[in-house]
Amino acid sequence: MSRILTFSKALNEALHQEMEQDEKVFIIGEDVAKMGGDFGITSGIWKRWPNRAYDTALSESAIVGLACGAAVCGLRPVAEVMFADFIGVCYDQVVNNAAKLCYMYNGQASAQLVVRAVTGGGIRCAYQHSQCIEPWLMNVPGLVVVAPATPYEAKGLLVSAIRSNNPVIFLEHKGLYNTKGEVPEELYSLPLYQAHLEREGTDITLVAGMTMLNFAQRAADELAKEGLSCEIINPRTLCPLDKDAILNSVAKTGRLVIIQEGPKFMGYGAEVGSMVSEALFEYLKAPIRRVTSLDTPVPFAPVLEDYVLPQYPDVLKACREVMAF
Amino acid sequence: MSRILTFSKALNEALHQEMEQDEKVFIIGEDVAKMGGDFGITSGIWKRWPNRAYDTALSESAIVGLACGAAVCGLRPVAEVMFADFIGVCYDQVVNNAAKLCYMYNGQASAQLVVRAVTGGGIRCAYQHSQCIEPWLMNVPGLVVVAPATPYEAKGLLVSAIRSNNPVIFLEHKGLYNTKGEVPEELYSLPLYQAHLEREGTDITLVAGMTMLNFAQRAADELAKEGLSCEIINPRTLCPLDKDAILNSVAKTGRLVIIQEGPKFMGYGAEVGSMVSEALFEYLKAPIRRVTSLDTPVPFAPVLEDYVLPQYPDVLKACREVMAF
Amino acid sequence: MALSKERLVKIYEDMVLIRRFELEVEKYSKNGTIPGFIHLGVGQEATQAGILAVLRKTDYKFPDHRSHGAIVLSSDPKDRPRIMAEIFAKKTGLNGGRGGSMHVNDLTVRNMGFNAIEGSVVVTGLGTAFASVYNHTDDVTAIFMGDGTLGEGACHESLNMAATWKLPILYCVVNNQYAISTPVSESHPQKQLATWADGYCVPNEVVDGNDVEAVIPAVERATARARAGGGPTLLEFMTYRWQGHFSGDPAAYRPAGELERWKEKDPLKLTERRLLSEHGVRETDLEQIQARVEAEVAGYVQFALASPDPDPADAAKHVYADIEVEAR
Amino acid sequence: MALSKERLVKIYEDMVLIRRFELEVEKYSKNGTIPGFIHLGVGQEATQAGILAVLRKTDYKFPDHRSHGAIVLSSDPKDRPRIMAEIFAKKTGLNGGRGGSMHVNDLTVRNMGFNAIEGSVVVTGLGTAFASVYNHTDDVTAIFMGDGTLGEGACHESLNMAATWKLPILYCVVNNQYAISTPVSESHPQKQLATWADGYCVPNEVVDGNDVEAVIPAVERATARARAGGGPTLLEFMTYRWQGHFSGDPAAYRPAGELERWKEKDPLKLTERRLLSEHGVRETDLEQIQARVEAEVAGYVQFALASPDPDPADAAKHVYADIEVEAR
Ligand SMILES: Cc1ncc(C[n+]2csc(CCOP(=O)(O)OP(=O)(O)O)c2C)c(N)n1
Ligand SMILES: Cc1ncc(C[n+]2csc(CCOP(=O)(O)OP(=O)(O)O)c2C)c(N)n1
Ligand SMILES: [Mg+2]
Ligand SMILES: [Mg+2]
Repeated sequence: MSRILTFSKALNEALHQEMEQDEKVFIIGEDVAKMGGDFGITSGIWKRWPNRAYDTALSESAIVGLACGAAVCGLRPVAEVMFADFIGVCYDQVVNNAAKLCYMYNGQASAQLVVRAVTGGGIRCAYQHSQCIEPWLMNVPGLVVVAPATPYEAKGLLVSAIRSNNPVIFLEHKGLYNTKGEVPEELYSLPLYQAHLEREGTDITLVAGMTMLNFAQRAADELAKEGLSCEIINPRTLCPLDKDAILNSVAKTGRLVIIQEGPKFMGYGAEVGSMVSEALFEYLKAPIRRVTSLDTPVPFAPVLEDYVLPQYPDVLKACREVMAF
Repeated sequence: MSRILTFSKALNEALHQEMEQDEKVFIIGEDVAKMGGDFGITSGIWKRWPNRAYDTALSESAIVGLACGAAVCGLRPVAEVMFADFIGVCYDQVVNNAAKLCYMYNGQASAQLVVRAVTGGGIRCAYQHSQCIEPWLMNVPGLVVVAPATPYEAKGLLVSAIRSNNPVIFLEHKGLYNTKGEVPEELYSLPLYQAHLEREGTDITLVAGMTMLNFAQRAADELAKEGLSCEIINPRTLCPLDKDAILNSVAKTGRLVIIQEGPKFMGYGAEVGSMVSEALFEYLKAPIRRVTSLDTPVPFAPVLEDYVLPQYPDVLKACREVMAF
Repeated sequence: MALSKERLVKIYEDMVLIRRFELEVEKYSKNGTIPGFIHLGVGQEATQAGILAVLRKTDYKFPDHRSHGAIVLSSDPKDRPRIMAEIFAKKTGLNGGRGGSMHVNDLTVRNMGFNAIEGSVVVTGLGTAFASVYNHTDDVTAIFMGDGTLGEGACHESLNMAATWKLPILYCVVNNQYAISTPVSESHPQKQLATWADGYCVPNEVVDGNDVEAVIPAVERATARARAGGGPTLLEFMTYRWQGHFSGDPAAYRPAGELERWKEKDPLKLTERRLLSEHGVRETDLEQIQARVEAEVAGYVQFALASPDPDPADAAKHVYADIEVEAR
Repeated sequence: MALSKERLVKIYEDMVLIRRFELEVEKYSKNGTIPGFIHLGVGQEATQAGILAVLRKTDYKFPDHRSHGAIVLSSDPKDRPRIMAEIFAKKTGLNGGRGGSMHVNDLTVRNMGFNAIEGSVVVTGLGTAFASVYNHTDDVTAIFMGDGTLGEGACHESLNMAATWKLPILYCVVNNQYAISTPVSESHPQKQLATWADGYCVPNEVVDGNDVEAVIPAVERATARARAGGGPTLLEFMTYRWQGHFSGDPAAYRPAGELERWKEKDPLKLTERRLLSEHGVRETDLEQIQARVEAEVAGYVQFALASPDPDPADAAKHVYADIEVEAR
């Protein structure tokens, strides 16, 4: 039976249901236990499992380090570092420890943990609370970076992240927490490393995840009125990326527009674009386009932040240009 | 008057000459003063300027944080973090502080500092002493990432890095320290943000920096025997990247092979490839090729590390494939 | 030694200014005029005003996320409306509206601004203190940091280096009992956080953060030591934030009665009582001060409300010191 | 209380094994057979052997970069040749040659291995200790860390959390006087590093790291406290490394005579004297032990030399627990 839930509630439900069925799962982070998390994602867990929910000091390296050690002992830590920008202070634990433990242990053990973090801009929190930090983590073999776009994905992918034997950085876009969607009551999981074909189309492939998926869907609707057929691919897992899903789509449409929040230069769209242009050189009917943020920090004032972030009209413009080429 | 110097000595000379002409310059880091640095790059400085050379505890966040604060006060810190992999422990200071200070201060002040770090593989030091960490830093607006390939560049670019009012991450590839080349005795600087056209050619553009430049040159010589003319672009500054230099070259040759150490996925070659394929869609005669490391950590055993790192024959193969397309 | 009447009156006015400023900010944050998150310092006025009363204009000041008061007091009065404008995200803001509540900096008075990563300025402050020594000046560096922030590894690297090199730093640990919802006792092992500095042989004091007459002498001792080359001092100011962590936080994690008990220790009331009983100040004098400050802050708000939004294209400025990035 | 003759003889043999092992490693590193960097523990045998003599197989052990000895002693004798083979970068190495000197791990005896980022395992160790508590076992976590490593912020986050939660951790601070070229006094403010733990209300001791009869009781006290739920202990072992930081480092930074003074405190000689004078052991007994160990280690080297290189393609294995990455 499925009902309409918010993205936040879907995440919360995933945590409750996984805590229920695997006692090796525990949560740890700042204010995640008694208060239920800064954004309420872990609410109710401490009440039900007081010995499996831990509030910590402001010590992100300790949080992730502890999670690594506990994971190697067979536990399944779900750590929260609040804003993803804070991964900066525990970056070493993520890229030099968690990411490499499976390799260092020859597969005998691995950092089977989840680090939940709130990514992205839009709520006027400026420089160090608004970044899309995905690219910080995508050139690091051993890491898995997951980025759900809907409540349904939020629950199903978080469940898979918790069950995964790899270190998963689970990115929750703050702009999605209050979005609503159908979510099955029962426990289910969605596969990692698989993109989702959101919509079939024949003229342009739009690659877009998290909040950008909404831009893609709006654009597809609007362009449909102009007789243009967009196919939409939502990566779901940013790294390792489901290359085939993207390649199969572009092989069909011959056109690609990547919609990505965060600075353009070295954003994940760069890899998508290179990968596609290398593999589908003869299939491409037009240059690939990337719709992204400007290459600047994220400022506070709404008019400034909006100027920096990708805007919906940019998507339409890019699609029309690609078609007009 | 110029003589043959090693890459290491060229760096050391740049530091001495800049220390001489600007008393606001000081060096700080682990073992950089009395011992002259783990790799000897700062040798002799503490003897001449005991009050401008500081050995620190193992505290990379404090080293970079101190450099940020001192820089904002008008000093010009040259910090060393030894192996670039260690940037993990001070990553926050680099990406959330140094990179953003100019923006946060509305240009009134900035983190006019240099962070020197030893990057790359090849000396059998395994997982956390062998990484090419450039991509960790290239999606961070405000940062400058410089990567010299020759002794001449090492001196001229380090001088510019020290004089720059931006935070410069200065990457020294451990495989280059003992390489020799012509270096003018007098103080000179080479421009930041400008790639260098190493060799003119008409058939293929090779983009390669640091140790990979040598691969490119060897390949160009060898392919010349087959009547193939390679143009070689050495980026020198990886970020902000000299896009025009690369675009002008590929517009001419129509073919691009990027040679980059470090994992392929989300390596800097991804941005170069996307940027070129977007801008030069109609000029490209063949798919772009990236010669890179495998998407794995860097292991210890020579046979394993060599398997992971890009190999010279890979370059020839890529070039021939691009031509044969 | 007690403060002179003049000084105490002045500082009372400073505290009233902070209280007033915060309540106005709260009002316009609650009604949606001010974007983003807001952290209020109501209840902590004595700590902020006391510290700023001792610091010089040339001392380096690192506020934290709950330091509107310290920021206002550090700036030249003529610039204070621009602080409100910054919080209101306006073009006339001290930073052109690009920073907002957590990021107001003013280099003209060496308010170095806050980097919203807790613990970050604690190491950045090493650099300003280092510069004072390097340049042979006696300017000190004062770093505001909460009790929770003490959990960050950066704090250790900073205290360790400052102690080893005897850098002129004041670690102003504002212990308001909580880090968001987490009480100090659940994140730190010490009875008093100040004793943490014992592990680094750094002089430290526990100070009643609600009593300016306790705050000021402690800060004077610490600054004197620092200026004389005696190195860093860690001061733990015991105080309490009346509102939740951010404006809007119901603070359900607080035990019943706790807030009320602390309100009895209201730093403003405490000083008022002293002024009335010990310094022969009259109720009407206090009312005049309050009225003057109220008008003053109302002026800030008017200025902020009347100010234009920033020019969007300014968002692309100052990414680098020397080169422009692509704008729209 | 002094150790029994049997126990002291056994530990003497352990120390001889470490010394022998290190000298062989040095030889094959110097002649280029062993690739990469090597950090030797000659001079620190009593600290390593003493700690390992107390720890159980089920205790979690985090060696550091100078811990060949602890690694060898923690492993089952039958696996010890494979440790040498790992250092020699061979397929038969405990980790298939992918890790080498700094990264030997052996999960069968809970040697969790070292992550070459100083300070990293100090927080990873929180997790193994946490798991012991979570699973209601009394296994302790022992973390080797040098004096220099104490500068890392991670150490603060670890000690703070371990102290607050009373986690069963032994912080084994091996104070060998230097971090590469930098003497302790230039990077830390304390006279004794152990007192750093006072700032966290964590019990701590300064121990003669060259005397197993001082090391063992101290470690026994600390492990007993940890197993009983008494929380962490920090032990500072005073010792000295005879060679440079890495094999090849001339260690020019050492004042003349320092090494010689420490050699007089040679942990092996100290124990030999005790065995001869207090336990009636004969010179010939000691020579037998030395000969036996020499043959033993020679066997490790033979095994390593005779072993094949890894299969190159193995380099692409185990990047992820469940999926393969592209190989050549
Ligand atoms: C590195 C980092 N971790 C977490 C946060 C989120 N955060 C902001 S304020 C805060 C609580 C700080 O508590 P404290 O230091 O006591 O200051 P207070 O809010 O009580 O004034 C937290 C956890 C952050 N900004 N930076
Ligand atoms: C984060 C980090 N910084 C620096 C280094 C480089 N490094 C390796 S060992 C070492 C010195 C460590 O000294 P100490 O902790 O006293 O151990 P010792 O070598 O004396 O046994 C340094 C600086 C590192 N590996 N990791
Ligand atoms: Mg607090
Ligand atoms: Mg040492």
